[in-house]
Amino acid sequence: MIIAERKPMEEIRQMIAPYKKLLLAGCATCVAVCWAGGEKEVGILASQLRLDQSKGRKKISVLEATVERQCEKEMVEELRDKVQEVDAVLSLACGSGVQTMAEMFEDKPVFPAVNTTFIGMPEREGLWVEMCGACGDCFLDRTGGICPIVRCAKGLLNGPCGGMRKGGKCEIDPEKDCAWVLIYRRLEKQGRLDLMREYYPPKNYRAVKRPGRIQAAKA
Amino acid sequence: MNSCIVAFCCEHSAYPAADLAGKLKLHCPESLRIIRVPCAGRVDVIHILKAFENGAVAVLVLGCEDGACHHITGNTRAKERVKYCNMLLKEIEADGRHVAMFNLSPNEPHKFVRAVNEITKRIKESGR
Amino acid sequence: METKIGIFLCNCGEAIRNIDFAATKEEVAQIPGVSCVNLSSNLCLKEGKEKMISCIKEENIEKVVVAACSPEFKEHIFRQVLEDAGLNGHLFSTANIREQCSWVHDGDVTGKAVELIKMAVNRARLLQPVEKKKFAVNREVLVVGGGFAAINAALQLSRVGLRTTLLEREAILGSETAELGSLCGFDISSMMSEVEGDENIEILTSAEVTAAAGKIGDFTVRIRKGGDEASHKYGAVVLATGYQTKLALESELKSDVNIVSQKKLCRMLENPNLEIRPRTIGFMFDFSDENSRLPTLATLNNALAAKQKWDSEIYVFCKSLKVDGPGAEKLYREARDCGVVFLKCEARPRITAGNGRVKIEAKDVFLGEDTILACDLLVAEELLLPSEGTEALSSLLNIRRDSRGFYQDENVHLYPVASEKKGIFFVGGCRGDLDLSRVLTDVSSVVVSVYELLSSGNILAEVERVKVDPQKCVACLTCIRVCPHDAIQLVRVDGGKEVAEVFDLACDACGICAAMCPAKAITFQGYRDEEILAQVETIEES
Amino acid sequence: MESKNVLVVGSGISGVASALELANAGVNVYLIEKEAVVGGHSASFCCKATDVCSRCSACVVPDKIREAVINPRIRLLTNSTIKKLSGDLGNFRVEITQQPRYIDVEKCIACGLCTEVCPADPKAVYPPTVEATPFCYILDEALCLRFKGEKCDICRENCPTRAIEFELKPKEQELSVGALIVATGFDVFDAKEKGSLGYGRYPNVLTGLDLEQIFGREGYLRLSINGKEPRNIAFIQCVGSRDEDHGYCSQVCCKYAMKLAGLIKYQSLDTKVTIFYIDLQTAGKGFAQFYEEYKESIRFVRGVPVEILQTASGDLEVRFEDISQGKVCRDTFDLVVLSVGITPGKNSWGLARILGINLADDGFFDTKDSLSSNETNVDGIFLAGTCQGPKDIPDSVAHGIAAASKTIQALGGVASQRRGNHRGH
Repeated sequence: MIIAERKPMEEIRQMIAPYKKLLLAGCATCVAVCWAGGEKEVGILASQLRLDQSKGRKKISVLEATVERQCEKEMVEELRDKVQEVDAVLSLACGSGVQTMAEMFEDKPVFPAVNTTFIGMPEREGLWVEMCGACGDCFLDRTGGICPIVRCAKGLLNGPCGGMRKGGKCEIDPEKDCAWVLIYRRLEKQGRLDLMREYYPPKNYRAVKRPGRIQAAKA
Repeated sequence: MNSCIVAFCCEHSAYPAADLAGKLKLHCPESLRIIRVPCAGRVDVIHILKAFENGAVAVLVLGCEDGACHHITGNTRAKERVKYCNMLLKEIEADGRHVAMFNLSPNEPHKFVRAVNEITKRIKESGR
Repeated sequence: METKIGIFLCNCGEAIRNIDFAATKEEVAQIPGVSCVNLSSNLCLKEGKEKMISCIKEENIEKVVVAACSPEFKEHIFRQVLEDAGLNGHLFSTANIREQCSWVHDGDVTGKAVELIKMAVNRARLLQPVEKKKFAVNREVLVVGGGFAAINAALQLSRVGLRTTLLEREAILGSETAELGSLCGFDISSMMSEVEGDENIEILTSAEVTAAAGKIGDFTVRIRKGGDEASHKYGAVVLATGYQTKLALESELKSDVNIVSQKKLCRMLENPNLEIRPRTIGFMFDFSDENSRLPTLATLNNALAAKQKWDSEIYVFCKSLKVDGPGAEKLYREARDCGVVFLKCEARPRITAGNGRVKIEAKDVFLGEDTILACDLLVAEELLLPSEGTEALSSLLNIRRDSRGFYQDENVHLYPVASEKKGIFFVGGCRGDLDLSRVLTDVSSVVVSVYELLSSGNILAEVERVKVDPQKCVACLTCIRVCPHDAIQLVRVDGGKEVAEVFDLACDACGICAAMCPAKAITFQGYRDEEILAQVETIEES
Repeated sequence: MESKNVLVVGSGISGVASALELANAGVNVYLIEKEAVVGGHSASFCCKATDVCSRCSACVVPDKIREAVINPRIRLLTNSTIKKLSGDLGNFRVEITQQPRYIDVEKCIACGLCTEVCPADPKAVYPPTVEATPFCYILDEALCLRFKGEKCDICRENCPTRAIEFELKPKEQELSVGALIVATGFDVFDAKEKGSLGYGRYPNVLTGLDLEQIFGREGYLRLSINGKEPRNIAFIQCVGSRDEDHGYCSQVCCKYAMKLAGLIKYQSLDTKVTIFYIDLQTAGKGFAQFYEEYKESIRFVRGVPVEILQTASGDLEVRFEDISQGKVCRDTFDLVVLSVGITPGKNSWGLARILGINLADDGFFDTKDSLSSNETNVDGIFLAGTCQGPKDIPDSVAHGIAAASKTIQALGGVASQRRGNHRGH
């Protein structure tokens, strides 16, 4: 799922400085599951903004709303009347949610309150780890299900690099396991070590058109 | 009269300790408001922030001793949330030390009074 | 239409004098939703309660607020009063105006009393009823283990009428209890025949648990026995897997024939046609593991037996004798009287073995200089460890272990035999080093605990006190991971998506899941966010 | 069916634990207690937590007492003792005498008016200790003017709930029960018997029990003579255990001494603590971590001192044999704590005669055979807690629960014999 992290208060404060009435819009799926922008976090941020006593802060009024998914036009539509009442919108959804909101309500400024970081999974409750870099050309089949682009610090396709530390740790970060050692061990377990001998040409990132568009064949 | 202190008291340890302090006639500030919760782990960050929004000067979360929680991890959860609240308050330049978690057991009324005196001392120091 | 709330004040026999009850009554009557305010001097006694019941019925009050002393000793009385008056016991909120108001402040505290009552009324307004229901439970018990504790537990459970399955990893039952039997002087053959003959006990040997799921009253355990796996249903699980010992010796000494473990010495003592008779025997314990009392008991029993059988010279090297068990001091004195020499040393003695003798160098505290003893046989120090499979089974059952790896978290509220997950119990050596009498006490404790739970075939519990709203739940598994009692599981809702569901019997109503749920999908009756925030908001009005 | 009632004698932690298990299993319980309050010794023990719980189980006691007091199946009779017993397993008849309790437990609401108005000096009616349950005021015959012949009636008039009654005679009543559980507990060893240690003569020589109650009531330790914090404390182990006339280890003294020492070190790190011991009993669940943590910061000296003398300045000079140098030497401390052990209750001999159960050679009640620690030589009478031998709180609770279990099995057995099939279905 998409993992996000709330922006530091200093940044948020600069964004909303000129505005008196705000709407805090949460999203109840991905960012809620990673404790960044769900209904609960909207309540906490709203409460913080109301309590803000830093120098020169005038009293602001904050509305709170959370929709099921902010990346769906129909769901964002439900907030239309609330958006009319306020001067600006602070969205706690991931990047696509903020942009859907900005597109639907062009007359009002929409600000992001969280940084959308990566696609990942919880290692344990409260700790999320990046797993996929969304490079558009998945080749996990050849690395035993471990993505070196994300989990190798240098993103090598034909690793491991020469600098690997003792115990299979990464040259750059001693705590981190070297991705290619993990790949080697797993392929060894599956008896597919011959994949390590194959050479993979460098990826052509220019070929990937940004922004990506996928047209479903059946629609 | 807005120097009010809200104390979330766990019904296994802090609430009976407060009652014992009552039986011993140990005085505590009149602005103390005790809210009974089944476990310190039930108190959420939003409850603490809403208490401040409603005019509380300080918030106390009182749970069982570390390792003696009836629900095993309740007091540890509460401790983590209070630390998160300290950080949230520091972010908005409010005094982070106005939220505190103390551990006590049901037969220790003096620890309850000491916790309340400690938070009152912190309020006086920060001049509110 | 506003719910009708009845307030019952109690001035504790006119003893609470620093609250002006008349003024309080007047001010509290204006709170929206309050339909009647009564003042009584002894609400918790008989006539106070009768007046309360009649008032609730006449004014047909829906929610009750009692402003009196601490709910700690009186809450159950007033809940009973509500039930007698035909109201659900949960529609009840208290304001503690005695111990936490009148007794702890000087001067007039009417203001604070009124505010405490307002807080209680704000909470009462939102309270919702919670029904109780009898949940049917499976009356079968699974006892894991085959040692002394497991067999005794199974026997006593069947005696109180509960069908038991005894699951043993080894091929035969009670393998190491044989030594224990001779060590503590009772014959286990009668016990073994009784357990085999009991048609209430099903014995599965060389079997092990491969998967476990479910909650109290409805555990599903997959058991592999000889190739095929089958899953069985149980109401409770009792773990009695005992402990294992490992010689605390440098590896090269382990192979020496003159260095034995306590068990091996036991077997040597029993075997009638033993040819060698050790002249001097050395015992050693309490150096690398200072928290176990079993090495001391084993040493004292074996030393006495060896003295009696072979009349050999016996030297015991230890740091502190652990005699905090019943009868241990008596054994220690008996051993001293018949000539066993006890040497107390601060540091661990150095051991060298060669040509059929074992040399022990140690500095005895009282003698003050190094003593070197060459003995025929050395009973080396043993470390007490949890039996194999403890780690695996505890992760299968998702239960916690203590700091030394034994079962049962070191939380004092779980003693003697409970786990933090209702329906799972621990007996005997598997939860720490217990001598024989404590094992037998554990067995009786677990029998009555299981009897209470399962004997009637159903358990009365509150229905949906903590409930997950399937619409709001996004199955993020946070609640399942944080629940200390493992009472929540993923469930498929009428064929559709999977959501979390709280198992009412296993839930201990602590509210940790309600606080952690990122989607605010868990309601905890009596302490919902709205009910707590309602009490917080009363501060603003003051 | 009368065999569904059980009498529990003594309401210490093991009696309360037995009563609770019996009540939860559907048995009606009479819980009789000779004192005016429930809880026995363990109710007055303090919590010895540093920043982590030290697993002493003292906080389990108030929880269990509260559960027992509010349990509908448990009938509590305070100030009561057994006079006579007859019958056998399944139908015992027990005569109970209840000493008059001039203040009715049901009616008293602990308002404190009676103490205010009482003319006697010192006050003849006073509140019980703080942790007491039931929290009912106590009228002391010895101090009350009315029992000295004066016509004083002030407290009865002022009592708002008419709870005070003077003309009360000891009440006799007969209970018919199916089984008995004896949980009469222990007596703390009277440290005055070891005269050379100066307990009772020197104010700064305390016992373990005194320290528990000081920490329980005030929460911190002050020297009684000058109110200052003690800087140098000694614990002396095995006072009244493992000696000539107490041939057993009381099991609890090493544990409570080390945990109190841990609490003292936690409250003020620079206080020096020394523990004089014979064999350090550090076994038991939850003790490993604690011992590791305090092994270095506490000074352990092997060998128990024999004499304590108070110097002019009020310090205490302890004479002991320093084994490392092999000669007698003196060390001065400003506070010495005698870790007193567990001794059999004084009136266990009387109760044993009434019930017909045997006493073991060390003075505790004897058990039927070495393997069973609950059954006595009389069928239907079971033992729970320290009246059968020294135990700490977790073991006493476990022993109480085990006694309840054996009682239910015995009663179950009786019920089935009546129904004619030998298996207890």
